[in-house]
Amino acid sequence: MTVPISYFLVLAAVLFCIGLYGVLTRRHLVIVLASIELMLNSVNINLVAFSAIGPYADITGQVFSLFVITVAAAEAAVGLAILIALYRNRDSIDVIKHDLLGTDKEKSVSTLQ
Amino acid sequence: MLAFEATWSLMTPEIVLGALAMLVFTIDFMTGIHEKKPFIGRLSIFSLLVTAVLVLVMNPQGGQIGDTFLVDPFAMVFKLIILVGVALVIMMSMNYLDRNEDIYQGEYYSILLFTALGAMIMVSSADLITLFIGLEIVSISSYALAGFKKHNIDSTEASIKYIVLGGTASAFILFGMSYLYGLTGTTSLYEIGAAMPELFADYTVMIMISLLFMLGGFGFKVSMVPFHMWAPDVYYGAPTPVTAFLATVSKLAAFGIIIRVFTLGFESIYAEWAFIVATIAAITMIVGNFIALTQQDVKRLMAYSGIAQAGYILVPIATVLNNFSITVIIFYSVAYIMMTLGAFSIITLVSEQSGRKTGMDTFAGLYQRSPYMAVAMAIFLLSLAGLPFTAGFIGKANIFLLAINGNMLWLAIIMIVTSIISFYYYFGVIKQMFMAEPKPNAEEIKVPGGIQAVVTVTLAGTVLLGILPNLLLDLFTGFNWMI
Amino acid sequence: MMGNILLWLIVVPLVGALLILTIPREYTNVIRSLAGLTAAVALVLSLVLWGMFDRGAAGMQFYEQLEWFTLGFMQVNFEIGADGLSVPLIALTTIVTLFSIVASFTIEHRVKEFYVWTLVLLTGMLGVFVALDMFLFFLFFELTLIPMFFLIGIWGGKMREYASFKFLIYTGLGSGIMFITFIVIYVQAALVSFPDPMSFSIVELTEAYTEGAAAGAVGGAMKGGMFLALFTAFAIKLPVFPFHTWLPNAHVEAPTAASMILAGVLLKMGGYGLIRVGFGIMPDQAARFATLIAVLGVINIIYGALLALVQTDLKALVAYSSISHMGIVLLGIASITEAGMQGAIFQLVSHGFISALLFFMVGAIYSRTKTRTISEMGGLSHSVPVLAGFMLAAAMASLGLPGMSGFVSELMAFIGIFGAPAEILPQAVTLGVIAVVGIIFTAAYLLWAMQRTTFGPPKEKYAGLVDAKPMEYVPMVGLLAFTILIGVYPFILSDVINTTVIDLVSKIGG
Amino acid sequence: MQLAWLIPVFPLIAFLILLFFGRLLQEKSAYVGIAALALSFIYSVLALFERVGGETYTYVFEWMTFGETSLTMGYEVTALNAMMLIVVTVVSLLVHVFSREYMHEDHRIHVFYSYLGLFSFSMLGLVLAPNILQLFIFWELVGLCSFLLVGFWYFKPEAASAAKKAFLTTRIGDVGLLIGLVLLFNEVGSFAYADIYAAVENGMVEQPMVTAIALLVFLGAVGKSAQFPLHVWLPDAMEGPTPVSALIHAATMVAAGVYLVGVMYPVFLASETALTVVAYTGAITAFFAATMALVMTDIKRVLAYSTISQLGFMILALGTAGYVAGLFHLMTHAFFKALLFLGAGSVIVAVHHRQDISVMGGLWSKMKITSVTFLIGALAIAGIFPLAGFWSKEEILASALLNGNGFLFGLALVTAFMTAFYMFRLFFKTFTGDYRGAHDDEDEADGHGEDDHHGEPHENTGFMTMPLVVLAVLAVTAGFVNLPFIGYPLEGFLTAGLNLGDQPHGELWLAFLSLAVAAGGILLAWAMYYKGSISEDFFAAKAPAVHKLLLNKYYLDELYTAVFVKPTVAVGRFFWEMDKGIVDGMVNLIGRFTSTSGRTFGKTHNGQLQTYGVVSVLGGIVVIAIAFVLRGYFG
Repeated sequence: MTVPISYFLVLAAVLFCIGLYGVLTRRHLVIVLASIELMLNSVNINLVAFSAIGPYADITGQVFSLFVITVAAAEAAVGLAILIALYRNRDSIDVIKHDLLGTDKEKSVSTLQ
Repeated sequence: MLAFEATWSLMTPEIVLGALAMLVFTIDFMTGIHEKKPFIGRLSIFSLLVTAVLVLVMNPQGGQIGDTFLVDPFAMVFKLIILVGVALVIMMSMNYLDRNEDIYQGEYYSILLFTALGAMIMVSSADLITLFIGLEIVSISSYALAGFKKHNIDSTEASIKYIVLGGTASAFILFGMSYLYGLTGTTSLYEIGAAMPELFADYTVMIMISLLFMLGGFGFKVSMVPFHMWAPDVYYGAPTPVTAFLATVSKLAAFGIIIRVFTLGFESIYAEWAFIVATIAAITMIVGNFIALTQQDVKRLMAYSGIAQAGYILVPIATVLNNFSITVIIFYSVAYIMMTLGAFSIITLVSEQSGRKTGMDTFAGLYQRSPYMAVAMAIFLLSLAGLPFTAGFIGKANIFLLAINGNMLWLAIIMIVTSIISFYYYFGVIKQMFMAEPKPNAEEIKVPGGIQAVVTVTLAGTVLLGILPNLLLDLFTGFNWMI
Repeated sequence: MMGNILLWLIVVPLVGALLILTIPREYTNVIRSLAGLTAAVALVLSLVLWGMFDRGAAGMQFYEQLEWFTLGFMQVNFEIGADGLSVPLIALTTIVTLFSIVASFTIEHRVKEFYVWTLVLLTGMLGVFVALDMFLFFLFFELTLIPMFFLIGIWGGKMREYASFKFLIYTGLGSGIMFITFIVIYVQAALVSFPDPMSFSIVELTEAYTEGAAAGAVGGAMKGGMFLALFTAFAIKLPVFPFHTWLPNAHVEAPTAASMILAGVLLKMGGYGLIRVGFGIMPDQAARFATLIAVLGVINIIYGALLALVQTDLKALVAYSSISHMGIVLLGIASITEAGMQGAIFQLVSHGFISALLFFMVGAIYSRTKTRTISEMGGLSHSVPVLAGFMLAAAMASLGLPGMSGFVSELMAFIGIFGAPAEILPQAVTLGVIAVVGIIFTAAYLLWAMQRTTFGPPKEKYAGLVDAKPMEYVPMVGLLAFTILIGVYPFILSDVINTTVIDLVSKIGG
Repeated sequence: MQLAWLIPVFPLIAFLILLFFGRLLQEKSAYVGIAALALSFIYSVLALFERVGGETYTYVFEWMTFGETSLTMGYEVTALNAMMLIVVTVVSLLVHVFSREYMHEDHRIHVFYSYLGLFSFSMLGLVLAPNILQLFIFWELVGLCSFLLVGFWYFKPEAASAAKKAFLTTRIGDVGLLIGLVLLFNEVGSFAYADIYAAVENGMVEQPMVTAIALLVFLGAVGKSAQFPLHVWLPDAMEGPTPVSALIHAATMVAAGVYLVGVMYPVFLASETALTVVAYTGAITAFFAATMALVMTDIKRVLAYSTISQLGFMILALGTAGYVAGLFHLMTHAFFKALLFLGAGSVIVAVHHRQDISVMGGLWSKMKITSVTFLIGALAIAGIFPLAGFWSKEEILASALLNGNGFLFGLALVTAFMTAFYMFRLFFKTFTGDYRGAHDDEDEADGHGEDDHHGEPHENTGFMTMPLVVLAVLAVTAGFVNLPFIGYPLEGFLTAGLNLGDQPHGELWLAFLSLAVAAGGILLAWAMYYKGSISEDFFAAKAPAVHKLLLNKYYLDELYTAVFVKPTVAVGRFFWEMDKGIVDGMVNLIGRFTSTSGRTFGKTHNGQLQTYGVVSVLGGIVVIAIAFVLRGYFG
């Protein structure tokens, strides 16, 4: 008995959402980056599932997922590098503290009228 | 479909650029990391120009490598835009880098070369995987570039914001792509496009989710509303030449793939998504221009302006998909890259000479301090605003023509009204330059050669295309953009 | 091509501006003379044009068409020409500009830029009046925004920034509406004529809409919408109530020379566009909306006059008087008679001279008294009799005293409105009567203003004021002379206009 | 007559010379003006002589074209305007001469003479006009001159405001005239008198229209000739220099309204209603103005109301088909009223620029020429045989009686009585009794020539007396041009070639009646102001309310201010507030809305990375939702 593809798809969707949730809510930057990895991996599940038991199963999906893994790794590497630079500058990797670039109240004054 | 039989010569420019980028990278390693390396900059520019020549020489006949790598006029023109754009970015960066000791010059140049390569691959790809790889080359390089001043708080913060949001966007694109692959069993855009009508009938929701996820992800790159949130902060925090790069090359390349994917893959269900794009275009124009009104910082202002400009470019896509609309988009892209790069090079110049500040008031009395730069900046801004005798005007006028011709009157009206609202902030900068008195301690501006060159080239382009648009339009009209 | 005088007209000011750019900013006198010379050359050219113009011929003269660019099936040309409608306005433009340049010889602040912008403005204005391609027309129309923005923004009064931005955005919005409408007009015609190519040529489109393919094919509702949009666009420029509020701000803040040009020429572009494009291309719609236009015209007359009556700032008063006077233009156009149309064009020209003169006088007085508040003036006839005299003459011209140009235009407009065909304008007589009553208000506010400024007991603080300087006589005498010339012998103007007007009005019948 | 165009040109040249070189000429300016007018006068006389034996001469040129229509300008010499030319040039010439002395202290005398020149030009142009449009043009120009001359002493606030009032009030009438002539043009297709006459006589103009046109044209006349209810400007216009009052506000310009009705007479004849309105307006004006003249104490104002009243007579005559009577009275009135005004001017100079008759008196012995000529003028206006006023007034009464009704006739008769009374009240108070002006110099200082308030009044020089004498002669003799005994020569001259119907002529008893009425008025005045047998305050004490009403000119000025001026200004203010608040307020509101919404959108950019993510994701969800709902993918 094969597991229906919809199980995988739902799993992937759930993982994707969990990852998204993590990105949007966690204050620790490393966890945020990890959450992105989670999202990317949910894509991998999709790809591999389709590749194995999808309506048009073929090898392309697995190849694709390899590319995704590679890219995810590269992204994580760059992300962590930046994170370190950030930490050196600010002594913190709390997401909330990094809000220096927002619209400054003083910077934006209405000039119409 | 054996890849070995493909005409690899089509890929010559990419291969050569890749090799040259490696070369630059290697030379950089060999010459020590902290030095000023103007020769590497020149070498990079040289590489880009060589590649551009190769594009011109090798690509006109067109062709494809196994459904994966396409060479057509669309790709060719976009590649030229990208190459010239990156070359201009490097040119304007050279003086900037000399003044910012914390940037490793060699890496900077080579990474820019790689982004150019990635962007070239992006616009040439007809396959989801190739496309994704090209996109990620550009993206990851951009993340690094945004944080290149690694001891600068703003720069690193911009970078981390960019990577987190950009990574998420990539995930969305991939998620969309995975559905597309799963439902068709292929990653070739041609095959997907062929299967689309039937597929849409069967799996409406999944196809639409896939489409919208991809639109959202690409939309992030072109900073269309509501996926524009990163742009102001990243534009503001990143080193100014990098901002210029993000605002031009990165954005236009993303437009390239939007057009490519949606034309090849989703053309048959155009009616299903055109109005979404139209809505997004409208919102983008409104939000971008409205927020820009209240900005007091030039880089943030340019960010919002860039958002609004993205909205303008979306209008033709929302109106009709054919050769004509692509002509309009590409003409506007050329105009856009000219005026935006010109403006950013002057912003770089001015902010560097005002202690790295980018407030609107740094432009006060620029006309007294450097008349040429002030006039040039004014023309770039007028062009961005879409006033006559500039390339921006012709570009916008073409978009109007298209929109009205395509029964998108409401979109045209929103576009023109928001354009006129944009007068307010563009002229706000002009007001600073011409009407305000310079600050007491403001020094005479010395214009470095690189910036002078960029400004002159882009100014010439902006004005020339404004007066004689047929130089390009006639050429473009003859193209059959997508094979 | 090289022989086309219209082309020279556009090019000359531009060349002048470029030449001035090459002169170092310290040589202010050289710059001034060069600017004056350029404008004088333009004036001479326009007078030559006036002389060469064939009065008897309908249609465009000095016609020139060069391909500019194509976009798909759309052809945009560089197409210029002049007829009886544009020739007087071209002359008006060069005259007013020359005088405003002379009037601004007193400016000491950033002289070079001032004249560069003025000459660019001149190019734009002349361009509007000679352009026969809608695209080109719009280009020049929009081009005039930029110099005027700077003229107000750099050399203006206290609220100059607000005023210049308001001018820019407000009239820019008008241009935007105009542009969209132009394209709609074009596209509608092009769709009908497809696959025959169609250009943006006003001449060609006029033909298409009046007797050609598009005449019957484009729907009435569509056409009505297009006309109203076009009307709105030009109404903002003219300006027509309720789109007039940018004007007082702009005028009050603008430097004298800019006010002269703004009132003298820029407003005329609205009237010109309305006649050339709105009326020219869609005469049937003009007839359909005649009542609306006439009513707005009457509102303009009365409303502008009533507001002028209660102004405390002399310049604002003159600004509102402009609004009032532009109502005459609308009234004349709405009558759709030869007399009315003639009156409208006369009013464009006449108000150009008169308002320029008025603004010059206000500026000259302001430069002495340092106030524009009416209540603070008084007794100027004693301290500056010559200026006061010219001020009075200008006021008389403005209130439509016979023997001056304003009267002729009002008379023509009234003949037109009272003689308007009943099927087009059923309420013509009522509207006409109300409008004529408006000229009582005009007399009232002007005379009241004169009473409070030039008349009255001499004031101590104005005792030492210097009367008119030689340089000031040039614009004063010049503008007044033109006003009187047209008022005394309007034939010189009507002769030029008439054939075109007959041609325009005859389209209603066919 | 071909040279008739020169008649207005001479004063124009004088005007231009004085405009450019006046400052150099100063007092010599007077001679320029006098010379120009003398030439005009000579040419007018020549023109008249030629016209008497000849035909109407017309010259026109193309002035303006529109469509197929041409408007023309030019000049023509008709019987009527040949007469008017004489009247205008004579009075103007004499006023020019008179002013030489009257104005010599004023350092702006050259300006004064240039204005006079301009006025003479305009008035003569008005008279010579061959079409009603040209008449209108000059009509407005004389209005301008009136404005300039009334406001000549611009530094006096009253003068400034009177000038404005004069211009504005007449402008109201002008608007009527303008509408009328535009309507007429649209009916007839021409402004030329000849075409208009022809069209009206052929019945080309429909009935209600012709009435409307006639009434509108008449409105112009009402304004210009200061008829009720637009008469309020004329008394105020007395703020101008006295020679100006004589020329413009007595003899010529104000008569232009009568002249207008005269030249448009065929149009009026075509409408019974219009004629009735004209007649009643004239009669009522004559009566009302006379009542006010009874109580005025300012010498010029008495004369001003008298002018209004006399103009009312003329209008009444015209309204009752007395075409010749009206125009005849116009001519005689021009002479004797100019005489009276100039006489008053002479008196005013003598009593150091004061105008209140209560400070005059006893001048008979001090200034003989002035007194005698003034008496002649007063007798003439009162209508005493055989002076000019007698002949013309008698004809007016005749036309009121024969073509009008008892009411009109009665009103005219009462007015004639009052005219005689107030004129002699004026005469007695000014010239008889004791000089009352010697003691209260300080109180009466009017800011003009304060230093020479001392000294007895004495006769003025020849520049001032000569015109008085000439005018006195004319006031005596002018009536003879239309003597009944020699077959009404003026009537024959004026009506030749025109189809105006029979002119009414009174019988002998009417002449005696009018003479008796005039004598009665004089007698009453004599009793009250010379003999003192009736107290001066007799009537004032009997009916104080009426007296007060008359003194305040029926409160018309106040009424107009309350009904027209104030509401207009209030509406203007309201509109201005509306303009700032609503019309412009909307504009600013949109601007503010734009920037506020921009700022609100901008608030989402708070720098928080995760906010950005949330906004983007939510936005994306909204986009998806919109897409799905709109396309109906869910159902």
